[in-house]
Amino acid sequence: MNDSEPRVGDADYRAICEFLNDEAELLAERDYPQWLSLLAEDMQYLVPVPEFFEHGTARSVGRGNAYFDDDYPSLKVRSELLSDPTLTTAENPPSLLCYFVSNIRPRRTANADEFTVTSNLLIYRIRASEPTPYLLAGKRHDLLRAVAGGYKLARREIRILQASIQGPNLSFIP
Amino acid sequence: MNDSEPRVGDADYRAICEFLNDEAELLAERDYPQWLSLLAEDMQYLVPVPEFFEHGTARSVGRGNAYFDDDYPSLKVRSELLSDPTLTTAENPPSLLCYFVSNIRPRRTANADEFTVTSNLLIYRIRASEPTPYLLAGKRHDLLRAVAGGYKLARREIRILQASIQGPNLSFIP
Amino acid sequence: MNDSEPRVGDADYRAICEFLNDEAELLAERDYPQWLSLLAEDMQYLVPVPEFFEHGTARSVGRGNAYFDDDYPSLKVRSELLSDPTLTTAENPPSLLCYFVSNIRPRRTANADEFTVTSNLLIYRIRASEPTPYLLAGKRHDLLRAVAGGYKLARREIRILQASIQGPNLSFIP
Amino acid sequence: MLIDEAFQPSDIEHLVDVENATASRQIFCDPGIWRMELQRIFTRTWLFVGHASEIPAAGDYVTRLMGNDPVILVRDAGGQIRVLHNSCTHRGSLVCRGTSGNARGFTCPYHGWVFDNSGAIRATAMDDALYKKHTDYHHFDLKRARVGTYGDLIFATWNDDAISLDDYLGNARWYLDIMFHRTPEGMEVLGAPHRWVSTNNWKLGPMNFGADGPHAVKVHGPITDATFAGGNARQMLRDALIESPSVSMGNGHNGIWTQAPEAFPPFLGWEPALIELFQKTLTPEQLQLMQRAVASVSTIFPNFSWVQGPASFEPATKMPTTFLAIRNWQPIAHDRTEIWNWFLVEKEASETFKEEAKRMGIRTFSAGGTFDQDDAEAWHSIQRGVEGEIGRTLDVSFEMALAYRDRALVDFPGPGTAYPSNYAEVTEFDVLVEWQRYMTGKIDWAR
Amino acid sequence: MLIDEAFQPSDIEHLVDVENATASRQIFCDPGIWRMELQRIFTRTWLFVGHASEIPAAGDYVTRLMGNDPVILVRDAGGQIRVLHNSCTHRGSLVCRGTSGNARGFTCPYHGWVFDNSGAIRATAMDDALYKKHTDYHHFDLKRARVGTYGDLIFATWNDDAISLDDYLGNARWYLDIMFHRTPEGMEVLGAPHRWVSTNNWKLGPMNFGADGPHAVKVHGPITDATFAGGNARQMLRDALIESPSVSMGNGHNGIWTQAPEAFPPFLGWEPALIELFQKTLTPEQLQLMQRAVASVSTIFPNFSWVQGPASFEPATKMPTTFLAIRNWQPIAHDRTEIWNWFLVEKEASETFKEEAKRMGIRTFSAGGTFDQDDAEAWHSIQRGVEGEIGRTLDVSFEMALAYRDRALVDFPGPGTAYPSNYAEVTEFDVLVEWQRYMTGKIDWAR
Amino acid sequence: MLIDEAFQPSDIEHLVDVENATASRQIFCDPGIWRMELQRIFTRTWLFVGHASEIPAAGDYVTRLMGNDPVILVRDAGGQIRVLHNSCTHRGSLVCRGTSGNARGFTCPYHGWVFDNSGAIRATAMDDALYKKHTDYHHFDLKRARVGTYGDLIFATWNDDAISLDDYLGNARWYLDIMFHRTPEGMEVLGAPHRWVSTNNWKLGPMNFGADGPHAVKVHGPITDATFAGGNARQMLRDALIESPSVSMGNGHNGIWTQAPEAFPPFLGWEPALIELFQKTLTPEQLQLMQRAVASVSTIFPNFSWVQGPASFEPATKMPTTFLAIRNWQPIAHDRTEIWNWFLVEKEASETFKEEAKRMGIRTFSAGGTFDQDDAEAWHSIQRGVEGEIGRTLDVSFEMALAYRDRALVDFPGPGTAYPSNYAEVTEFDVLVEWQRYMTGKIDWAR
Ligand code: FES
Ligand code: FES
Ligand code: FES
Ligand SMILES: [Fe+3]
Ligand SMILES: [Fe+3]
Ligand SMILES: [Fe+3]
Repeated sequence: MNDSEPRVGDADYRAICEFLNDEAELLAERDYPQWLSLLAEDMQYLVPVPEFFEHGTARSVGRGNAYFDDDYPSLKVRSELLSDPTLTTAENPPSLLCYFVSNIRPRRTANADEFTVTSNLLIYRIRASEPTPYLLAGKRHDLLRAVAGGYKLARREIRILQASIQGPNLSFIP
Repeated sequence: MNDSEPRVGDADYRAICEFLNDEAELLAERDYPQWLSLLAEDMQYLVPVPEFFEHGTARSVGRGNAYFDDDYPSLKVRSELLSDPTLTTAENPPSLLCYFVSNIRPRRTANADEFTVTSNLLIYRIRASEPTPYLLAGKRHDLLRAVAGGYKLARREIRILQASIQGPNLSFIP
Repeated sequence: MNDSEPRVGDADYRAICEFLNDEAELLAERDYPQWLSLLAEDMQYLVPVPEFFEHGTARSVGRGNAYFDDDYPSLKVRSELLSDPTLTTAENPPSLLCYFVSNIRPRRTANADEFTVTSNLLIYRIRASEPTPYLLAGKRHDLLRAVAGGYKLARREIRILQASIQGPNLSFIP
Repeated sequence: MLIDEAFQPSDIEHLVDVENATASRQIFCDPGIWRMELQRIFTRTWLFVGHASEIPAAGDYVTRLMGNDPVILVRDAGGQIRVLHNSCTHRGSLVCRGTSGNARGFTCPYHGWVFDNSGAIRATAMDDALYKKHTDYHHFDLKRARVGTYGDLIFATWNDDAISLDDYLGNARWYLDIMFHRTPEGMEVLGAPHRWVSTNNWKLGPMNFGADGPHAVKVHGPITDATFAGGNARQMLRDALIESPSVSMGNGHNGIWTQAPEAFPPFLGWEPALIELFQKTLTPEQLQLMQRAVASVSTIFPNFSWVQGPASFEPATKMPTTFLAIRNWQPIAHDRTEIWNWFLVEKEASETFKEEAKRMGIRTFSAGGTFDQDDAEAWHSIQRGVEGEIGRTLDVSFEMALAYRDRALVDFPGPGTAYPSNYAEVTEFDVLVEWQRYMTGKIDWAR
Repeated sequence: MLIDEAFQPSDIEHLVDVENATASRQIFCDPGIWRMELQRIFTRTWLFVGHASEIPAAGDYVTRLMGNDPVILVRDAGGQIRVLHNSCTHRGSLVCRGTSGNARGFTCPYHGWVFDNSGAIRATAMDDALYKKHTDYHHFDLKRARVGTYGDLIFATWNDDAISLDDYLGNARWYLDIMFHRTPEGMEVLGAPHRWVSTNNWKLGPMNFGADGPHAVKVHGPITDATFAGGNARQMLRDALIESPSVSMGNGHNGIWTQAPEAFPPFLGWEPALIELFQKTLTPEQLQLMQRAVASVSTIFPNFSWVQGPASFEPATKMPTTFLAIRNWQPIAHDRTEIWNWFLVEKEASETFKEEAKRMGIRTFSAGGTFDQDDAEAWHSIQRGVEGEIGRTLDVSFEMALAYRDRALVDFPGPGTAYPSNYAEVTEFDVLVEWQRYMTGKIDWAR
Repeated sequence: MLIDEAFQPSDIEHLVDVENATASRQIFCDPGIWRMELQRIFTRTWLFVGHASEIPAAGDYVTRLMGNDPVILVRDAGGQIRVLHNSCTHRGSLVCRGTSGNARGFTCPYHGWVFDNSGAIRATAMDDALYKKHTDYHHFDLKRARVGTYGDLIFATWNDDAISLDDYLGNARWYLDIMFHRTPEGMEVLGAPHRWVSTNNWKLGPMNFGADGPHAVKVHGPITDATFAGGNARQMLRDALIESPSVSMGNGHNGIWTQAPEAFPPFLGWEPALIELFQKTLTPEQLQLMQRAVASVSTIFPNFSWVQGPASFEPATKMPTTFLAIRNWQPIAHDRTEIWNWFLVEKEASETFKEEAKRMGIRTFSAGGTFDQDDAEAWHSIQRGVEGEIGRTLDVSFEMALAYRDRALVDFPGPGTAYPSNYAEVTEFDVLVEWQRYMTGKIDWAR
């Protein structure tokens, strides 16, 4: 929760909403080169594995885990593979994706150039060989950095809810 | 439909959207004490049971029914139980929740302090003991009351679509 | 993608968002006569059939296909039938619908009166005789025309993701 | 191949070990046993289908399930209550797809055959004379189930050989009268039934309501603490459960009557005018059992149950109001049960009382109820716990019954056999003992 | 254990009562019967797999289903039409996962074995010589189904003993010629098939298209009123259906030809240039049947059907255009059917006509079509109505056939046996009579 | 009716044709065979359940599956590792619903029975004395599986007749030592297991990891090119796979050790301090096999596998780091497999190395991993390719084994039988040969 942090001005409010919607469109349409251009070079990208604890007492195994733990170079490798259907078995034909972004909540940070933004993400995915959709839901915690003419995405953590992914793969960038 | 009522000003438009997104975050994160602080003391909270009628002719059984029919005190009892996983069997471990809020439509009312707001809600829920998500969809009809520094939620009706809940329980506040 | 086109002003931004939310409400509540009043008379309405191609090489069969290919007169026929539950077998009792609209992205066009708007649509539907929901997801590409007091919807294309509709019918207007 | 033919009574017999008070977990896990239950129990015994107050006027109907068959419960033009198979005799379509309504008849959506609200065929798609020439025209009437009523409780069966509903209910009638006939006008439903799907074998519900005292402390202790004034509600509940009678009413009907501690006032949770009516309507023995009962929970075999109790969500400031929930446990799959749950209230109750009774029911025994929400998770946990290959080779235990089954109460006011504790497990197990009798063909009219 | 072994012909025989024109509802409810149908019907008879215009050039392919087996319909490098099992002979992977395309061959996604577009093995993962030493290398070719074409309609079968496609279609060819060979160049598909999943047993579709006159009035009356000019379209439809011929073409192929009332012009819904071509191409008898047919609906056994008719969504101002839809009813589960639906048009038609014919098809016979949307709900209602334990002990009725089956038309212009009404139920029932013959092994080449 | 009784060994025997190195596709398609596997294999053999580093302290537990039975892997108060059936002995409820934790015991959610963390019953819902009178109180202890450990690898079995874990692993221990005992302190898990559901029969995983050389070039060629510096990585991979040994370790345990080309440095992907420890800890023969192994992939029968290899996502600038993934292939349905996947690292590794090893694991072998994402689609394609009525009458081929099975290496450093190529298919097929032995009762202690 970042409720104690000040709300952003109207211009940033709208611009951040539009940034996230535009960004989601790039992911959904697999325009990965364009999407990479929105990332800061020090990008951190994390999708933790949910764990369930009884009685309110947590004990994680090992050092925790993540379904994705990427940085700019590894996202670049993924993007290159996912951009060309001949380079993966999973995405040949490419699966179809819809990224539903809602509950966008931008906040100022101590650093005037940086905004934290939480939002909800529901991905609806159809693979060529499977008629029923796979739904992935998560809560996104983003760090946006204001740059000339817009923002860069500097950090993203997607707290998905499903501990056991009910499908064969996540061959896309959530 | 409240289309004949006047639209709200830009400041209220944004503030109401943010209020609902912040409020959804509190529910999703189970911060029930904080959520209660957003409620008016005369809060009414209703989730009617859908019925299906043939030929456009309605005949309800008895006096209608609801899956939830709560007020402030009963929401407080629910909140206390749901806040502590040792107090319910259903939420130990706690299920994970994502509240997707969209289609927010605020309207002025005859009372300058009060706004009606309709919105859509999709709840995606994962229980510890069940890997597949439960999806609850509904149309919310809220009454918001402007107070110093924000709003209070004074009435909420969620018109869910599913007549037979396809899951074992609704051990959360939708 | 219409990213090179200029963004709309704040007033249009809000008004277009509200237009689409109000419009979705009319569809969800089956207020088809009112919904028709939002359409331009030259309305084109298209829901293409997705196809999957290997190796990035497309070869469509015939001239492509669509699950809906309507114009104003045919939408009027559909609306009349769907407005009265005694006129269809499928909607007697009427199914319940929730239209989740998000990712609204309006853009100016070369024509000052016209806006292109992309948005995401998730329809959640419950039929009287089937307890589990049907989810239809698509990416909408709309053309809005500014008129006195608002907009008219002049063209809509919904790029749904599911090639094989996993349900018995689409007896509504997506 | 009917499932029936795949199993022999000898396969089923050993699944319930009456002597040792255990049962095989297979009975919760096996889709074949579930199909057999539908055939051997649900098509042969009496099933609850609704309450007369749901269909007050001629033509009023509601749609229901009998096992996995859809039916229409309707009051016909002559006022007679009918239970009609919701399946056109032409090609089988549902003839009604709504949840409730009022109609003079039902027109099939496929070819438009018309049936009146008594189920009689009124028109086919074409010249009916063509049919009449070749067939007995009224073999096209909707199939009608045999209807039985006990007061306003409506039951039906497909079995013409079944004993009468009165005989079937037997001793249970004395208890049903406490629940449903305690005022001159009786009860009314407060709204359409809640429905939700618990992810467990259907028998867990009837057993739990048969009734399971000990789970209440573990599962419902915290909500009891939160909604009863005073600091030791959970402990008081435990004491009461341990000391209160459970009753085997016969024919598989079982339940408990949890008696309040001394400190509690009698008739807790009712308004004075109702209490007066109770006292005029019930017998002294019935009043004796009822007046201090803070929980009445029972199952009418196979899948009808009730639960009643007082509740308040502002315990410090507001006296409790008694709700009454009745329900069907519909066996929709071997591991899925659709619960149909109605709230009832005395017809003579005040408007305020009725509204509050409904709210208390909704907030406790419902998909979102503070009691049911936890039971369903426990049942889910059983289903997940027993359905493995090792799990299903094991038993479930009712062995507390070994300590109690010889300790029947001699001075109990009601009929049937009563045991001295809600913890006795005798009555819960009795549901499975009856189950075994149906499944192995030991009930002569239900073979 | 093959399902086949669990059932005996004697278990199946009585499920269709030919004499009394009824059938057991079990045939719609039982997963075991569904598996048996896949084995006894779908692996043994001719199945429609596509239209030649879908694969005009060498290398063009589309992916299809034959029963529950995935296949590739492809025009090979030499121009020959092939139907290849879409399953690598190494470990079984699909070798093609697209819906359509053009390829010289198919490379398996798992180990990269390469098959050319005739299905012949071209390369394995390693030195093929190692295989050649130990095995017959060409036993690695993709399994090929036997292909038969009737004009541009492509059928395939896995059964080498099956009679020729020509013999299999038999009398139906005369009717197929009206539908698909009425102009010199024949028909073309207008786009990739629609696919949607109706929640009912697959046989309801072929029966309905076999064809069911009476449902049209009930189910499609309102849309008929809305899209035909004049105030009494529904009544006119009813009259026409009652008076129009239904045809049993033999081998389980059945249909109806609904004749327009006098007031209608002949060849309603076609452009003049096409009508001229019809008149040049068809025989006078064929023209006689076709020219006033406002609905032509038929099933080629087991799961291929067509429907044709004129439509306009601006009836007051715009003349109707005739659409033609053809479809497969794919049996994906005992209670789920995937409908594959193509729109066709005369190759010689104008561009305007083609586009309008496509739109009229989409708006009527499709998942979102104003006709199909209602049929699917009716079929869903049948499945829900019949699958209970009581429901499945009952029958479905075709007893109108008792009034009609001895009334064959003597002066009907086409081959096969025609009956005087679309309401006769004879031809619908004939689909099940043929079904019984396959299922009980009465067809010698399909045992 | 136990599934066991429906099949006879003679039904199963022919499903694997040992002589011709083929197997029937039925083994991937049939729900009855899947149930039989659960009974004949998963309740009778040793199953991997976790790693000691997941439960370092007394009371630490994780929840796991053994076949389709839920279990708790827990270190009890005395430090002993226990595997407890996660099902209350009263009515069967899960007694623990978390994924991991620390607890002195487990309290059942339904009636509150308490078990300590050794599984012993500590309290029931009421006066335990009542039970003690009638029953052996400790027959209420949670059912305990027999536990075996090999180093920190924890296995369990329900079979008291099973041979010891040491004998069961047999030759595989020499290889397991290379993977898990190559430093004095051994390995630790880096986090909770990933879980995801691939839509294919579970055996495809163990076969692939048994191990399938040729698929790597086709499926993983592009990611290999992208993450290995130099322009011809895919070709180098192919050459290495063709020339590298595959090992049949006995008892169904099989794998490959892919040797890097000459140009590669030894011990690629480890930090120097670790390499030193390897050299001190392993034998020269083990080091000989390990030091140039760029891929080590193996299956311990039936459903435990490992994969190890060096990876870098900035190949031009960053040296690769070796990850090690171990996994269970959980047979959750005949056509669905839940993969449980852990990443391990040497306890002595630097913090930097550990973090990087984890990231390399996540980015390669996981639901979103650049290797696994493609395998899962290939396996899905197999399931879709084989499950039709025609598909399941065909075979899957391991016929490359015919060319290799007589070419065992004579100078191989490790125990068991090694073959000269990762393309040999001998070891993959050996998984099915062992499967056949269990399924037909040929293993005397597992009948
Ligand atoms: S199915 Fe009811 S009229 Fe035909
Ligand atoms: S499965 Fe096709 S190449 Fe191996
Ligand atoms: S089921 Fe565990 S205590 Fe009863
Ligand atoms: Fe309870
Ligand atoms: Fe129709
Ligand atoms: Fe692989």
